[in-house]
Amino acid sequence: MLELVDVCARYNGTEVLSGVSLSVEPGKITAIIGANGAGKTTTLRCIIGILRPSKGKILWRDRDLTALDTKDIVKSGITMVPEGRHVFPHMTVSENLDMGAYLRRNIHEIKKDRSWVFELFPVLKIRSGQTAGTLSGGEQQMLAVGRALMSAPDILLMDEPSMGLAPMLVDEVFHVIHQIKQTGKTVLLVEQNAVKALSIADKGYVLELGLTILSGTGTELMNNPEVERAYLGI
Amino acid sequence: MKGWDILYYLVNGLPIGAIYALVALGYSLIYASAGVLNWSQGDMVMLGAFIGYNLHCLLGLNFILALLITTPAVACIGMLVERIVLRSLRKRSSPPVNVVIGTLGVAIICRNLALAIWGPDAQLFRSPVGSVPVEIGTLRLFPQDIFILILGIALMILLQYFLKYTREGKALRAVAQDRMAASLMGIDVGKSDTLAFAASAAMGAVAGILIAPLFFVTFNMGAGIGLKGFVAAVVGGLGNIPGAIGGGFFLGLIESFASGKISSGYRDAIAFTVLILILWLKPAGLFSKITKETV
Amino acid sequence: MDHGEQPILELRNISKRFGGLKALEEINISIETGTVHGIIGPNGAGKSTLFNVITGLLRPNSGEILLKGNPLSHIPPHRRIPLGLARTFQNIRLFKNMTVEDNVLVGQHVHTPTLILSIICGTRPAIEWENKAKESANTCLRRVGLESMKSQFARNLSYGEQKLVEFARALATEPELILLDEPAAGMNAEEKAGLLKIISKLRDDRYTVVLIEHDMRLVMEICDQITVLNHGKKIAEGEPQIVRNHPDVITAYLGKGSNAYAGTR
Amino acid sequence: MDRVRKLFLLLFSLVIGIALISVPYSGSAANKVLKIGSVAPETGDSADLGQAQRRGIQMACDEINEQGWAGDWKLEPHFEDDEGNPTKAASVTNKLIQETKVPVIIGAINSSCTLAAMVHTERAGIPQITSGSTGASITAQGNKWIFRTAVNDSHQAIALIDYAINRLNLKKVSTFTAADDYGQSGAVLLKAAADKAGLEVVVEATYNTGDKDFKPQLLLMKERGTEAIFMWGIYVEPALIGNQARLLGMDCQLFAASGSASHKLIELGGEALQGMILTQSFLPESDIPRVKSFIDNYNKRFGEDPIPHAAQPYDSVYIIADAVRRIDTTDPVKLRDAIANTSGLELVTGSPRFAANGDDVGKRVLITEIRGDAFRLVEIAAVELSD
Amino acid sequence: MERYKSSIPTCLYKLGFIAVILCVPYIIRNLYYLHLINLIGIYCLVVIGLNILTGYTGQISMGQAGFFAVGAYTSALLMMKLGLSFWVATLIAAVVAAVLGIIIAIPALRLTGPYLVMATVGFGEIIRLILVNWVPVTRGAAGLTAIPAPSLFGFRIISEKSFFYLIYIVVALGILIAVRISNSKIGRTFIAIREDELAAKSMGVPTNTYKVSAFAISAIYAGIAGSMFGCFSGVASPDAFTFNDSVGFLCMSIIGGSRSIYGAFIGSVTLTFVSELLRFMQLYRLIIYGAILLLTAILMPQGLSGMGPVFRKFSHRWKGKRRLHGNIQHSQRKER
Repeated sequence: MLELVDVCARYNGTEVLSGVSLSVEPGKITAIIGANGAGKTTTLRCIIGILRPSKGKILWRDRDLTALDTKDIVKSGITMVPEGRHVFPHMTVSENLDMGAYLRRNIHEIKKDRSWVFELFPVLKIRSGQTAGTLSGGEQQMLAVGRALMSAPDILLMDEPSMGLAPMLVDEVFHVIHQIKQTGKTVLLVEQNAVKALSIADKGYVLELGLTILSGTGTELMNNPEVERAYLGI
Repeated sequence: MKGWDILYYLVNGLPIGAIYALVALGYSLIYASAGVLNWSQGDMVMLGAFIGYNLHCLLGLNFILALLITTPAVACIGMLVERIVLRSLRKRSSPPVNVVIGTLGVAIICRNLALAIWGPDAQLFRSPVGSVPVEIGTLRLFPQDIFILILGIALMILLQYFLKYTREGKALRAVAQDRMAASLMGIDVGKSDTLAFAASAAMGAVAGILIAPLFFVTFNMGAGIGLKGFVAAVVGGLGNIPGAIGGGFFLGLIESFASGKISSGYRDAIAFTVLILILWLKPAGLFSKITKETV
Repeated sequence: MDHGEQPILELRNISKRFGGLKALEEINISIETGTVHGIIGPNGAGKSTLFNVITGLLRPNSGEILLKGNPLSHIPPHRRIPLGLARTFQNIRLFKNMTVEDNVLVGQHVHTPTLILSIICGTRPAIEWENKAKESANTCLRRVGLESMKSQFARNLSYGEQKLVEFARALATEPELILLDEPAAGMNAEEKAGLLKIISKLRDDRYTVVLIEHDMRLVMEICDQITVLNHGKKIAEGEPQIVRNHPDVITAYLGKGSNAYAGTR
Repeated sequence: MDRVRKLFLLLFSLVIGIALISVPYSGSAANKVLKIGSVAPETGDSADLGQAQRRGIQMACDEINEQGWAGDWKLEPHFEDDEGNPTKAASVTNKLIQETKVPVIIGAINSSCTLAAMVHTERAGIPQITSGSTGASITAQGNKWIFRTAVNDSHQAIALIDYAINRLNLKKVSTFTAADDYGQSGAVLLKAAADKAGLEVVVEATYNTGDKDFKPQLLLMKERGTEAIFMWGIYVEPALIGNQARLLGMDCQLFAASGSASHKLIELGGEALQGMILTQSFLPESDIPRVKSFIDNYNKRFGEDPIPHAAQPYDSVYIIADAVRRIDTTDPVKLRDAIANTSGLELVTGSPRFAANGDDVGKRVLITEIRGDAFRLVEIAAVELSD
Repeated sequence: MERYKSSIPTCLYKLGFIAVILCVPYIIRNLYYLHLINLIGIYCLVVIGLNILTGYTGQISMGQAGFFAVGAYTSALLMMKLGLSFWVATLIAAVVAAVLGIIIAIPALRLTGPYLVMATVGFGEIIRLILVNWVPVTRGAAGLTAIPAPSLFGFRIISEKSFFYLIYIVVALGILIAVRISNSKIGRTFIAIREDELAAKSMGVPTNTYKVSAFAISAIYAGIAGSMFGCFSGVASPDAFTFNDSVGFLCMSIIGGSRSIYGAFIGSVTLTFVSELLRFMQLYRLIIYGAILLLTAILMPQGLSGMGPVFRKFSHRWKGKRRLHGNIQHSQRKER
């Protein structure tokens, strides 16, 4: 459904991606793991159009995304939960969710999705009148995910959802990702926390220095010593 | 008289404060969305006043109708400024000070175009609400002042409503808070800049029409009020909407007290001194929290 | 006080909070002179915060920092440089519109007097000092192998080269202790090898290096001691071999194994 | 290499600059042409005054040329804009002298600009007539090249104060003057005249040009029981002050000097200014034929009534033309002497006569009152016009 | 400049340049142009100071006319009231301006961007309002008149020609000193602060001291220029030191290229001549002027002095040497 073919990208003059290829299948969780600086986030930025790849193709339902603007990419059904949450700090929780549904017009559908999001994250319902800046880190992460879901995406790109969260919250986040998948959504997950990510992923890719070096199902990769090597430099 | 005194200066500072607030909102809105200073904001006030004058006084149009035509017309000019000036500057990733110079160029063009079209004389814009003062105790309130306050505050509420409850308004706020995240929501950030310029110009235009009966209409009226609006916006904390409103009223009140209580000649000097001192204590404006740069 | 070799840097019970978030909690680290000390940990572990606390850009909520036995707490950041403390930044903070040489010359700032009158009159002392500064700047550039690039604008260099310029700039402050924040990030294999060489040469010259790094291979290869942080706490410390096999470290990096969802798949 | 390039660039820009400005000036070659330079703020904050001066001069020149009033001499006005900035005023004065080669200059309006221009006219030895600046320092410098056809403010101040005491029996008054050269000199003169006549000045307030809110100052005046307000400034602010005073429920007598005397004042001020007393040097509703024809022509041509800043330059052109007519040369030195000896001319603002310091002591001082939408003559002030 | 090994052609360039400068009053006989050239020299000094402050140190000032005014009034008053000589008065004026520069720099230390702009605008206005309202000393709006001419060894500098030499000797000195400062450690530190204040601090730079010094230096330049301006025009009034003048200085700085000392000269030449050349347009002059400002800001982000490399690139292209410099071209889209 989403396919990256040999994508290269430069950032500040340095080649950060030097050939990333991967494919995401519908209804599955695909994880991209790898040590810091491997190019995971950059890959997502390329897909969503914040960064323009210098080479390669990004195919989404047989359409090349590389020349499109972010807003058009979002329109075509891709959403990203950015690293570091990036909620709108001075907007209330429910306004943040509304922003997620910015491109949608069908009020009825939006309402339905909103109650679904509240079901998924009961805490957001409690906090719905609070401004997002006053939420805790975990709650903000929930909000960021909820906001992304409000755009009714076909595929959800998640960038380091567990970063900076307490271990207990990390579990919760992964639980939610799993739930999202169960509603039939496709998820492309970028994680540092390899074990966690692979434990819920159907398929995983390991990035090192801007290259996809390994791929396989979650369990396959989890048992692959190469993964540990890529992380710990053994 | 003494007790009334304070109250009097208070009442007197409010209408002009409302005008400053409207202009300051323009600066703040643009700064929030596009992150630049639009130095032609004051001349949008002037254009608003002149177009309103043309429609209301020369063509004899109803005041409300004139207001309703003028506002979108000036908003279009604001949009044009964004499209022509800001976009070109963005494309070349110019330093922010170039935006100041560029919009200053726009201001000079507007001002002198107005001079060429309408001449150098002050033009009379009769108040639509008459000039019979309302007396409360020893206080005398002037209908135009009340009108300014009411319409000004109404406009501020309208703006709040626009920002809070409309789709485009919320998008504008989102862009102001987090440009990247906003684009991830599918918001066209460029369009939002245009909107911010249009809304700012529109508010300037309303301010222009509102003060026209008090100030008369002159081609260079924009310079002074533009500067005051800028000051108000900065003191309130640029990009901060409630801050701009607060800053506007604050400046209006300081001026009222300074000229009545200390010295009318030094009024602006006093206002500026107070404001510089405030900035010294609160470098990001009166109404904003200090955020420290981190590594 | 032990009378053996005094540690060049000692952190005692350093804590730093941002609002409710505990970025650093009771950190104790002691760094020996002439060693390469690695600080590792997953993202958000508090590593850069630690550097900011050491250099004085952030004030710790509690705890003490001793440089060569002297407390640093009340010394403003720019005064810590003459004491022999230098750093690089995670997201390169070069003076982009200056030449490479000028960048490094700014590093020389505290070691050259500002002879205003002499500069204005163009007299000998100013010229001599300038030449001297340039000479030592060139030495620093030579150390990182960028002497040939000295008249280029910093912004025109590749990412890896910029990292090296930052390194050279830190060296130009004539430090005893150098804090490197992710020096290898964005470098290709070749550049990393060069970096390794530079660092080990520094160790040979009795410099002390503290580095934050994500490239484990590099860390394991060069560091004498490693401190691992996670969630603001020190979870392990010791020689690379020990750290590498420390179970907490592996968990911190790869995440905790949890099979909660395995069954549902 | 870099330095060489920069030096080159420098040289290059200099050469280009010189080349550009050295475009030869094509002056008209006809004999008997009298060029008159005009320096006035045609843009900027006092553009209204500057443009009025332009109109006055243009009209006078056209009339004189049409009627052959100056014999064979054809008048050729050259207008330069000083933007109300003394630095620009100096530049354009220089330009008029050096490039346009005018033998006489009318201008400027802001005293600061006139003073800056005078430095250059004096240096070049060119007579200069200012028809707009009233600052005392202009004619107090012993500069023999400067003449002033602007009304003498001191006479106006005395006339106003006298009127307030003798006709209206006022005791407590306030001054409210602009913080510009015109207003500041007015404030001093008013205070001096009031002190001399024994009138108590309870508030001496000032405002900056461009101010719109005068209520704080007015309130203070009200508190101190002022019976009259003497204003000194251009018409915009007095109109606002009058209005705001009425709105505050003050029914004190308003006074102003000729600087405010414009039909715009009546238009902007409306009801509030009825009964306001102003001194003027000419009256639009005058019966004097010279004045009447000027006003009619001006009105026909520009669609509005002239303000003093149009009438005084208009007269100045006549003074110059008269001088040239007498000496039949444009030699600046002779021209200066001829202007100094002007006498017997009956012009719009009076019959000009120049004192040794250059002040015109032949001006009329008319005391007028706003009644309806016009100024009405109340009396001709009996101020002693001394040389 | 000393470190620069002068080759013979460069020497010739320099000598030739000096010779041309010295001859200017004899080439340009029209005093109007000479007057403009003198004005340019004075503006140039102010803009050099502004460039050090804005271009080098990165602190935008829209109140430079304030320092300019302080210089003009201080020296004029000292000369008129105390009978001091021009040279002493100028020195004191420079000191007074510097002190004011330091005073405004203190609140400005904590301010950046628009906040700094506001503070400097406020400073300029405060100065102007004091000049207007402090009548006993400044003589109010009409200003000071008959400011005495400077004299040197009994020779009174009063004609445009003699002023030309006075002004351009000072300008040459000013440029020389500014170039030396900018090429020295101090200049380097200024740029470092502009580029990244935090990094500079981390290199041991006492950034506050340097920021204050930049204000003081720019104030000294403006003060000296103001002192000469007062004598040169013979009058000093608040009308010559308005916000518009401050903005004008900033425009000169930006258009000439604020990051170059020579840019100050280019900027003052360009804007002065442009506004004079447009005089024939009468009323439409300022419209065109505004358009020129607008276009320059858009088309030349680095000002005229930044156009050098562009010209070179073009000439390279014409020569067929399409040698693109390393990494100039990488575009980073939408970097937050």
